[in-house]
Amino acid sequence: METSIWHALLYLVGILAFAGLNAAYLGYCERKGAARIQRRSGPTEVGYAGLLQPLADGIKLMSKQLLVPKGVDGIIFRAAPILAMVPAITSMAVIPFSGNIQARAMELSVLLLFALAALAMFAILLGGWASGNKYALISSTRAVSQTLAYEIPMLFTVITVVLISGSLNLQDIALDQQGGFWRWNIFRIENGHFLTMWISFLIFFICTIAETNRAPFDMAEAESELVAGFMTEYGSMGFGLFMMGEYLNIVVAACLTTVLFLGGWDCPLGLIPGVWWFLIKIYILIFTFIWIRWTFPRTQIYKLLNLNWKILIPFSMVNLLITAVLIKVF
Amino acid sequence: MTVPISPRHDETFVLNLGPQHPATHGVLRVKLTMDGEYIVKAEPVLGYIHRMHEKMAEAGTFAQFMPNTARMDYLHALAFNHGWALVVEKAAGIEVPPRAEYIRVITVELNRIHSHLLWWAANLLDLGAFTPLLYAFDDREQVIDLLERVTGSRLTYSYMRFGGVLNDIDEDFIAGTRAFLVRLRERMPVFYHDLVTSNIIFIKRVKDIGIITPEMCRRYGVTGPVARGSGINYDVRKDEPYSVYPHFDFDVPVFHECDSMARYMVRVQEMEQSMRIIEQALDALPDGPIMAKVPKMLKPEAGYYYSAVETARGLLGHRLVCNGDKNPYKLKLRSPTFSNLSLFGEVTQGMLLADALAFLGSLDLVIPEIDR
Amino acid sequence: MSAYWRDIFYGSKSLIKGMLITGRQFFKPVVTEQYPYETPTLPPLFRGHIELIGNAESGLPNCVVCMMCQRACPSDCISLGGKKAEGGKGKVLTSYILDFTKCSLCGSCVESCKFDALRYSHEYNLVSFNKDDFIIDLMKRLEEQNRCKQ
Amino acid sequence: MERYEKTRSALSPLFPSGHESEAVGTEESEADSSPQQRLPGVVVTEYSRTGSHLDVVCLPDQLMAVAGVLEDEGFFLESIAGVDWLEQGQLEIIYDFNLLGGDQCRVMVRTFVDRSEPVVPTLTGIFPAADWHERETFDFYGLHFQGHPDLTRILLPEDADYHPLLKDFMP
Repeated sequence: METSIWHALLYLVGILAFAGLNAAYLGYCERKGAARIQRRSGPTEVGYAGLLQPLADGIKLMSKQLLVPKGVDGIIFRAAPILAMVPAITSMAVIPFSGNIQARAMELSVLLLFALAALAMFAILLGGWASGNKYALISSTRAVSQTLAYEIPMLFTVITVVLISGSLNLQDIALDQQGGFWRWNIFRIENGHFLTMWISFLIFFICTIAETNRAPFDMAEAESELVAGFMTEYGSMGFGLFMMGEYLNIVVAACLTTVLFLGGWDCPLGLIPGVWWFLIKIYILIFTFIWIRWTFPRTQIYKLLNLNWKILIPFSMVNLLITAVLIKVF
Repeated sequence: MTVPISPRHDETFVLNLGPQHPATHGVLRVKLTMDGEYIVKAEPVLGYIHRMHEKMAEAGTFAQFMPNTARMDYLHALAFNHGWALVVEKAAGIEVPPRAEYIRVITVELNRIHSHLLWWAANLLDLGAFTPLLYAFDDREQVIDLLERVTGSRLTYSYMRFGGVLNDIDEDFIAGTRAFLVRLRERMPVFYHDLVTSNIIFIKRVKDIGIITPEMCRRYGVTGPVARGSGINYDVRKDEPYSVYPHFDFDVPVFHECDSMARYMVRVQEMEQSMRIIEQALDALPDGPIMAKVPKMLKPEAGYYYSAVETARGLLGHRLVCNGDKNPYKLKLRSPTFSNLSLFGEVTQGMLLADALAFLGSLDLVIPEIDR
Repeated sequence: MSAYWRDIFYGSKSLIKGMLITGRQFFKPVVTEQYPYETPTLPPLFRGHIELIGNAESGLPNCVVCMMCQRACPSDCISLGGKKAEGGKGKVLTSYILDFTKCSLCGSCVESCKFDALRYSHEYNLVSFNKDDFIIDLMKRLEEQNRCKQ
Repeated sequence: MERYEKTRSALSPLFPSGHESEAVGTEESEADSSPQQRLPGVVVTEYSRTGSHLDVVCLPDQLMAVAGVLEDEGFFLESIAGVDWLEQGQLEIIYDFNLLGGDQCRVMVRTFVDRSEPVVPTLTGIFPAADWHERETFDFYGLHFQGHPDLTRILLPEDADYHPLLKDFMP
């Protein structure tokens, strides 16, 4: 793919717009979705059905003062919320939205994505550390131990996908799954991969919830224990950026799940593929995120690590083994 | 699950939980000495909403204290009303007409369901689940509407009077209550048991958390659902019957696991027993007056009086000392959660912060009642 | 080991069950009341702050200034004034001030009234920036009600 | 044998002077409005009227012994209440004991101290429940519980210098 300055600018604007829109409106969707699940109506006042609510929230957050508590490291404190946004937006550069919509096709895009995902945890660590608040400190240590633990099964399941496709390039992985849902990694009939891949998908999905710090694994936020965790001391747009970063991480996680397991932009029946299929799939996944969040109680940090070390890691390792055997046998 | 730890005191830090904290449901402060996420020492600090109700009781007449009683335990206000009415009736020797006593029991039990529903909701909120809260509030709203219809207010009822109750109940209320019981029985298995009780995350959070042994209950004077979750079969309604409770056939749920799950199960099953009591009371509701003939100004004989009632949180005792005057000479309120909370420090030693808060939720605290 | 598999099996089942319940609720209508657009219907016994009852014919308050309500009040929020009735016996009410900031809506005053002079209003929109707005002159309120009736 | 009979016979060795065996209804001191002070002893009271089965009056020194007997009998401490008898210049402390299930027996233990020297032994060593109740009584009456591990304010602010439930306290 040829890279010109116009191409780069176009994608820069496009990705920023996509990211901004998602960050703003996923908050709205979350509130509406939660409200419907709880038989309420959610935001209704600003605009038709409350559609301008994110705008109002944004104006409110931006017009407030960013309070920097006394005695904290001001630079790190201010940098942390920005750092929460950057990896998520950067990740979007390598995500193939369709066969020809991708900012930058890279050979090792899977690796890059996981490197950036680990960086998102870094923002929480810095924010919690720099706040000079005990709740925030506990929260950031929780976030680190959680993310580190969940990288392992996540990478194990990704390796199964990489084994099947034989590539670390997201574009290739998606192209490999074109032609109907029976070719998607999760249901892949070829070589009998569907036997193990749905388990891989489940493990991967659970890990993405944990990686993005979403309920029921929102140990870092845990509002009934740690007040607001690493965000306790943040107000105004500092808080806003953390929230937006959280939603962007969800979008990236959903994109990644779609590419790795759900055939990317492929139509389920193998008819007309296109970017709309990609969007439909990621929003169904995002809805599931919201749905899960508003159904379950929160786990507890040690139960969470137990789940990881006792269930997810053994299962993902066995899964990897079986997948490798299947590839070898057939 | 408590993990034995040997804290290094140079590495502990103090964490102030409250007085404003989402998990304390009011203004309780707990001073925690922490070693990482483990609690080394927990000291509850009380008194942030202390209003000296006992002095107010001494300052006014017996009847003038009635509105105060509802403001201590705002979730089971009618039981506090009932307790105060009973002790004064005992002191003054007032006979309450049976219809009034039945109405008292019906409203108190409805209020108990309301209190347990709200506890259920708040406990789930402590565990991080928000949706069950609103499902429970949906049901709770029905109870409040029913009680508002008969008492005239929604939370702090001041409904009882010495010798009876303020208003009579009508056919609409009876029909509404029966409809509510049907509705709650329908929703119970789905919204309470399927969604929460059998949920694996919930079970893992509450099972074997916050073990209170029966011996500990006795030493600390723990009563109510907390004691019954520790295998102590003690319910004032059964063991020291007051009002018309002996007329009804109901069970006292007792669980022997001593953990948060046991306390949860006790409360959920108590709601069912309360529904049984209400049904029987509605079926057997006698006719007659709702107020006894009571002198305008009560002047009970000098003496010591004690009366206990079972609120949603445990034994509420009124120790009343009269000197023959129109004011109580001394009133001591023995509130259940004051004693129930006193074991918090001992139980939470070596617990994780998250578990300690789940345990705090399972104690069902109402702070104004602790602080009085 | 069997507990391990049982946990996984029943655990997943309970999670799916929970999600189906909330999923079903997603498509059901809302149960909340959209407050400013819908207002609640208050039950007849609703205890708002008190107000005076006017005589059906004259519109004057039924109160005979016996002071029972003032004495019954636990928080001293009622103060009323009266003067000797012209000509006849008894007293006429001249002022009835309710200090609603201290009132706990217990209803002792209404109960103590033997002359059918007090009742609960059905007012619940009680918001103000000014504390003085809650020191309510019930005589004025009754006059306004009389004016509205005419 | 009724539970309260059993408890009474367990308690009576503590009061050897012979005042303990008064029958029901002979509480001649109930009528006047003085502190219902009798000589130390155990009295059976009418449960339906007063709400307790036994009324034990003891000297502050006997308190530990009485509590020890009740602990052995399986009682728990329900509440501690202070009463200020201003005219007589005395403070009274009422301990309510109860049984957790099984039989029904409520025991009221009372003791009197001088208002000028309000010192009683603590029961925290026997009943941990006494800890907070005694702190509360100290808070409200200034009663000093000797041997209490942490006798500080519990409900009132820690810098308060008054004891509001004393009858001569004016806010």
